[in-house]
Amino acid sequence: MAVLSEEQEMLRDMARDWTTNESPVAEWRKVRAGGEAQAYDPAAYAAMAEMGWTGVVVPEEHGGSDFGWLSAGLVIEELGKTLTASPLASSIVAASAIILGGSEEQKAKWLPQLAAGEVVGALAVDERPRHDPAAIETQVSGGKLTGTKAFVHEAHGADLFVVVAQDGLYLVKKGEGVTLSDRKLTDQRSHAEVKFDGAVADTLKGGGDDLLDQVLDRARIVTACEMLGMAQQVFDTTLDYLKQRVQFNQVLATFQALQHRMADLFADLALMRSAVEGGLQALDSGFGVPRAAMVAKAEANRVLNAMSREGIQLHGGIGMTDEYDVGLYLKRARVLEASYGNIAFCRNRIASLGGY
Amino acid sequence: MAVLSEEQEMLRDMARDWTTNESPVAEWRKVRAGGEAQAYDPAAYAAMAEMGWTGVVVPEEHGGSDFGWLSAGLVIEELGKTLTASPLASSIVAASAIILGGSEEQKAKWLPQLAAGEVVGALAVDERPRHDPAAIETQVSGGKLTGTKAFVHEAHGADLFVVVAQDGLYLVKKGEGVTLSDRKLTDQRSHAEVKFDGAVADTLKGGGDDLLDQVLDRARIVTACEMLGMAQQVFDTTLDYLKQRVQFNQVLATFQALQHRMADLFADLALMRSAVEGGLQALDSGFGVPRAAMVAKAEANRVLNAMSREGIQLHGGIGMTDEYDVGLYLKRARVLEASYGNIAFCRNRIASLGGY
Amino acid sequence: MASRSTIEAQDETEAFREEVRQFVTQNFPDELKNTGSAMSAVEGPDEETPAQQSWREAMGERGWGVPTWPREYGGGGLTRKQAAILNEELAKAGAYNPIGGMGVMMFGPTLLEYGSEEQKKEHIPPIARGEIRWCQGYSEPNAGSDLANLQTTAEDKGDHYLVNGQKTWTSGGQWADKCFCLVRTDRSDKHKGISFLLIDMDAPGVEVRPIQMISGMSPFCETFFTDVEVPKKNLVGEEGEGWTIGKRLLQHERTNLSGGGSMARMMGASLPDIARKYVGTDAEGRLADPVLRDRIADFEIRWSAFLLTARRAAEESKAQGGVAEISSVLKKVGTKLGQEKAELTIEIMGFQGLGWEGEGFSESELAGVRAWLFGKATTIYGGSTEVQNNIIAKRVLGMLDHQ
Amino acid sequence: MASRSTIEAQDETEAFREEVRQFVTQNFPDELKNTGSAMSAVEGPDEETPAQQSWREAMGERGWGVPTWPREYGGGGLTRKQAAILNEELAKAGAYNPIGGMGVMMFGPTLLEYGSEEQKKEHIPPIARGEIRWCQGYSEPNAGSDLANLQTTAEDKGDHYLVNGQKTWTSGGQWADKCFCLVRTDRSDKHKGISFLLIDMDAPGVEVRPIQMISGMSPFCETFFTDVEVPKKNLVGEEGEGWTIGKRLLQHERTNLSGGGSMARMMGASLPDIARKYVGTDAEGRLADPVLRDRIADFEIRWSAFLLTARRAAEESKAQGGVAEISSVLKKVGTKLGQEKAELTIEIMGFQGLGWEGEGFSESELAGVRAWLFGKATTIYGGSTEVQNNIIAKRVLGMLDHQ
Repeated sequence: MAVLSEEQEMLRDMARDWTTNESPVAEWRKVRAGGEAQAYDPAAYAAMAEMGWTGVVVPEEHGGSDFGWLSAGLVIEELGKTLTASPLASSIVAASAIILGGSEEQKAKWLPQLAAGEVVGALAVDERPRHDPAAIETQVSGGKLTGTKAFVHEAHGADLFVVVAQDGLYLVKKGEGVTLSDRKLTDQRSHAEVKFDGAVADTLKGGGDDLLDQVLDRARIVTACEMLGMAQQVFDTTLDYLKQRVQFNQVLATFQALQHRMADLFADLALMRSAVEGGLQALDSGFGVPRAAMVAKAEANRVLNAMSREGIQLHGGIGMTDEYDVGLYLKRARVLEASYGNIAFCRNRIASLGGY
Repeated sequence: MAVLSEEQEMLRDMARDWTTNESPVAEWRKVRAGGEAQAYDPAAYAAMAEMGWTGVVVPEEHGGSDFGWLSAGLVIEELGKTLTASPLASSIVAASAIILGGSEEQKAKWLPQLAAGEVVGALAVDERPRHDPAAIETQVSGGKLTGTKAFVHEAHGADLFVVVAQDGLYLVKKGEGVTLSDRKLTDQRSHAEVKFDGAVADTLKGGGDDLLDQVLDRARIVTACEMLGMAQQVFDTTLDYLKQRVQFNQVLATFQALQHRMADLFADLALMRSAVEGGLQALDSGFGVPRAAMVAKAEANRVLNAMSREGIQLHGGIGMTDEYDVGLYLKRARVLEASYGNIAFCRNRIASLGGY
Repeated sequence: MASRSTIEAQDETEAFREEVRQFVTQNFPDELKNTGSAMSAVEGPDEETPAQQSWREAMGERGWGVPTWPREYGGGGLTRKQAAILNEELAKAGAYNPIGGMGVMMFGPTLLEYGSEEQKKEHIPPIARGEIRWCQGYSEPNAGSDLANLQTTAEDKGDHYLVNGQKTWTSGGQWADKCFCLVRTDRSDKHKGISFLLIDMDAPGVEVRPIQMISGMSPFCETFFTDVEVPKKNLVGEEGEGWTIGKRLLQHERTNLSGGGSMARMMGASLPDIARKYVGTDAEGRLADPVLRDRIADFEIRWSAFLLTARRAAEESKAQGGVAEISSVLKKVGTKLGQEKAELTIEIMGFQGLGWEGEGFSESELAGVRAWLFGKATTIYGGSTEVQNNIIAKRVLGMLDHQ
Repeated sequence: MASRSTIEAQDETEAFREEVRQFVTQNFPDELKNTGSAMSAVEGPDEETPAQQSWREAMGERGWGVPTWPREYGGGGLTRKQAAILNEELAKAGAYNPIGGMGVMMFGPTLLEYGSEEQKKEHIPPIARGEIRWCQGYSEPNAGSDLANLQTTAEDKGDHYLVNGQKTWTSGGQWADKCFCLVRTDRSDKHKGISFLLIDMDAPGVEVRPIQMISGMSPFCETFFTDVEVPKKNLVGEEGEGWTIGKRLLQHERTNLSGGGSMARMMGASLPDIARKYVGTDAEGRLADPVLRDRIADFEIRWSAFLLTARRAAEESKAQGGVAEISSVLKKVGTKLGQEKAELTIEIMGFQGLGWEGEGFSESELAGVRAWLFGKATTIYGGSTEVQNNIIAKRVLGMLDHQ
């Protein structure tokens, strides 16, 4: 764990208390059973807004707390631990796009609403099943945006889309010219194909040529934070299980072969945590973000993949049942691994950034 | 172990008896201490010839036994187990080039001598430090061959080179226009840069357009056989060591973490054996050789690499000393892994053969 | 020159091949052509169409669903060679063997070995005709990998046993007619207190509750026995012999779970094909992503080595008589590779390979996802990978436990 | 606005930086510029040139070879911040710290903690000046990872101990002046029977025999003690306290073996640079082999995560006071990655990366091969990876042994 300020420790403890008491995995099961395409509890999101989480990276002048990315990451990690469904991460990234690239007018219009949780933002990037920000066909002409985004996370709950077009990023309100088709993935959360057909679009002019990269790097790091929470939880749950379950008259935790596998996972988890926190710290310092984002997402992908596989295997048959939580993490894990860059994407970009 | 004929079982037992009694690892240590560039004991090679091993794939009409490749593989595997140094594998492959591509005259001239062990053959292919049969600059003009081969195995003991030139394969006798420079590798066996400067060359016209591939596939499979013997020996030695060594008042073999690692290695070894024997059987049947050769060499590379690393680690500090044998296998392993295609080469070729 | 007996053998072979062809032509309904095998990893509800029923009955009549089982119990009585010809001809015609399941794969072979004459006469023919579905009553909630720790009791009540307890992971328990069960007849000895009992699933006191899996399917049940009366004639072997019989049955299971053939059938589309479709190719026909190409080649090499190992194991055991050691290697490696392939498949397909249900996904994409999730069970059931590692280390390599 | 005390602190910092610069200008011989660090993984014979000697003496005089050690024992007495500035300025000038070895890395810090005033006065200053070389007498032939099983005895003879036994893996034993040794003073208790003793390597009865390693080097020795008389003043701590002191020293060793900084120094040329040289690049400057490029990126990502972990561990332990748990992770992961890099390096270079000696290979190629082979020891010594796994599982994760 990174060394935290007192403020950050309070925030983390608050988030942990809330998820433990108000939003354990059972809450997600309820939402899932409800079967709404939006796939989260609006009351829970309102509670998050009330606790200030929706405005954590928004400047104070626009109604946020400006606590920074490490703070945002602490909260999202805790939400990941209990699989709390919400568009928080998605909306924070959308807000950051406006912070980075918006005009004063755009900021004044949207940031207070995003910070207050009254408006939910979402990022609409990819047009293919694999993350590929170089393959964008969406175009804007005369202020009208047209194109189809293949898998937009949290699209159902979103009011405002940050849409990637060939010539830059645009804000598009949900409404006329915007059509959603459900894309139910294994995590059973909100994903949709979003069709923009001449929808009114407001360009984000600021932020420089690499605005898209900057926004995507934030999405990657924030996604990695949720994955970190999930990996930590799978590890902790599995360790507990091994300490309780008896086989061949022995507690499983006493089998050396399992001990060494847990030691490997513990080491991997330590590396994942360092990589993810390194990404957050890079965002807060503004230094070395592109590389740090790739290291964070790549390690998150690698370790959560291994952790979710080993978590199931070490639980044995019981881990295969829907009744146990560990399988839910597996089904969310692969979705997040594929989001904003799988491991092959990350390696390719790390090499390009390294000039080789 | 493949199901053997009675003849093959006798051959295997003979080879095993001979290596165990006449050519244990201590013999290789003696050769190494001698420091000759040729790096093998001519008397040992004479003994192999006497037992008929040099002629094992040579047709009877040319003085061989024509026992076939599975038989050749059995012998080479046994030699691999005790790190017996000799140009047997190299010479068998050279003979096979003549069998596949030689004229009746060439066969009549060379095969009886190769089969009798009076002439030693070697293959001169690569001109770069990595195996790349597509990158050949050696040329022949007016029957004179000119080019430089970077790392020719068993060059010092060889009398006859099978040389790859741009337009095919050639036989070149050691002598005028042929210059060797030592290239001492970690295995301390015979390797040399061989410079051909207008050396008299005799073309191998037969065998079709893919003669080079056919010969290289034989080299790959035969190399994999030696590697199989080495991997088997490292495994057996390590298992013995674990059963004897006591730490923390427990025999190492009783530690479950080590048991499971040995189970993994045992499974890997089973796959390697199947792949290598599959290569030999493909050669004997003439069916599916290119793919079988790649599977054999790729699995040999993968498993021997892991086995040599784990062998050292499981031996602990003692495995790092020159006095113990296990390190000698590591130092030979990497040389053979790089020979005629490392794992990346094999994967690339498997994909090409599979049309993807 | 071929000898006279060789020629005769060849004639007989060809005659048999012709017999199969005629049978298929006459009996195999066209509409079933290339609809695949009825054997699946785990049995489903499987409601038969009339065509399927007619094909099953035709095959069952001949005993060709279990071609090498003895004719006297309804099997085909064929030699291995004839059975191979039967398979070849079925495949050529786009037909399949409609008779499978646990009765065929596990229970039948075990009963043929250990059952009494009466038991064989009673139970084997319906299996051979595909009329009766069996399920397995082995695992219990507190006896996962430690199977012998089972607690379900069978109390001797003179003419019957009174069975009480709970089983879990009963494959297809909700659809099965009968259950072969390990029960405890003696508490004083862990292994020798176990007996092998056959229980009717519709007997009073038997209840099943399907278990929902992460794949969304419920192919397994919890099975509860409350004062179930089981006639004594349903005891296989002697009392206390259950562990021996049960282990033998597990060998049949392991062979089926790992055998190259059935694994290969379960593997679905080839990775190069999937990658061609989802990632595309370059001008020379190579996969557009060279790194993915390398990983697929890596998989294919190891998969080839695995298939060669399965073949070698079969040849060796034929030549040397039952080398069971390698079955643990096959189980461990085959299931691992199957999982690897599934993970690679969904990775190649991106989000398109992670569909759960609803619009936007093809049937084969959705089936792939369920198979990926369900496949996580393969390294757990039938003796987990950890148990196979213990078997290899201790029984094969002689690495004993600390005394 | 900066406060007054901040400004003062900045002034002092700049003044110190200036002091270092002047010192380096005046004392660092030009011919040594960029010749690298004298600290190597394992000490060699190291015959000094006059320039090296003069630089060592200048640094030793100031105590800057051990910058944070107390001035009263010949250390630099610097703050951590000043020490960092010293390192920065040395690096800028192409200079290096010429004083290292086991005395600095392991024995010195331990003696400063556990030694008597006399012992510190006697032993620390020569270490600080780089005059005395220490070696480690821990391992024994029958006590590998089970270090506490050691058998070398020290018998109390009134004014001295009589030492008999055999040590192995004595790093640089053939070049060392003194040895810090774990010896058995009591047979009745495995751990509490161990004491920490300092032995002169030129005392009568001490013999060393270099061990030839697979890398061809002989950096370790077997050390034989036959009736060696060791004065009682050379006992560190109390009799029976050796295990506690010895473990503390191992923590220093582990930190040094795994710490991001020193590992990074050992890593040599970067993989992309090596690959550019041996494999080449395409028109866009990418490595010509895309699969290799992917593998190098994979390594670099994990290496970055490791370095971030080392940094995080340092920050955490500073903030929370000594979190030693993570040191096992660093040791285990750092050494594994180092080996991976070495294997990848020789693979990239092909046969050119497998040279043993003689013509055809550059010096750096040959050094790379030796480093690859020697590096196999890093996962064995200083507590093997298996021992680190046990520590993590038992002490950190609370997975206890079967009782």
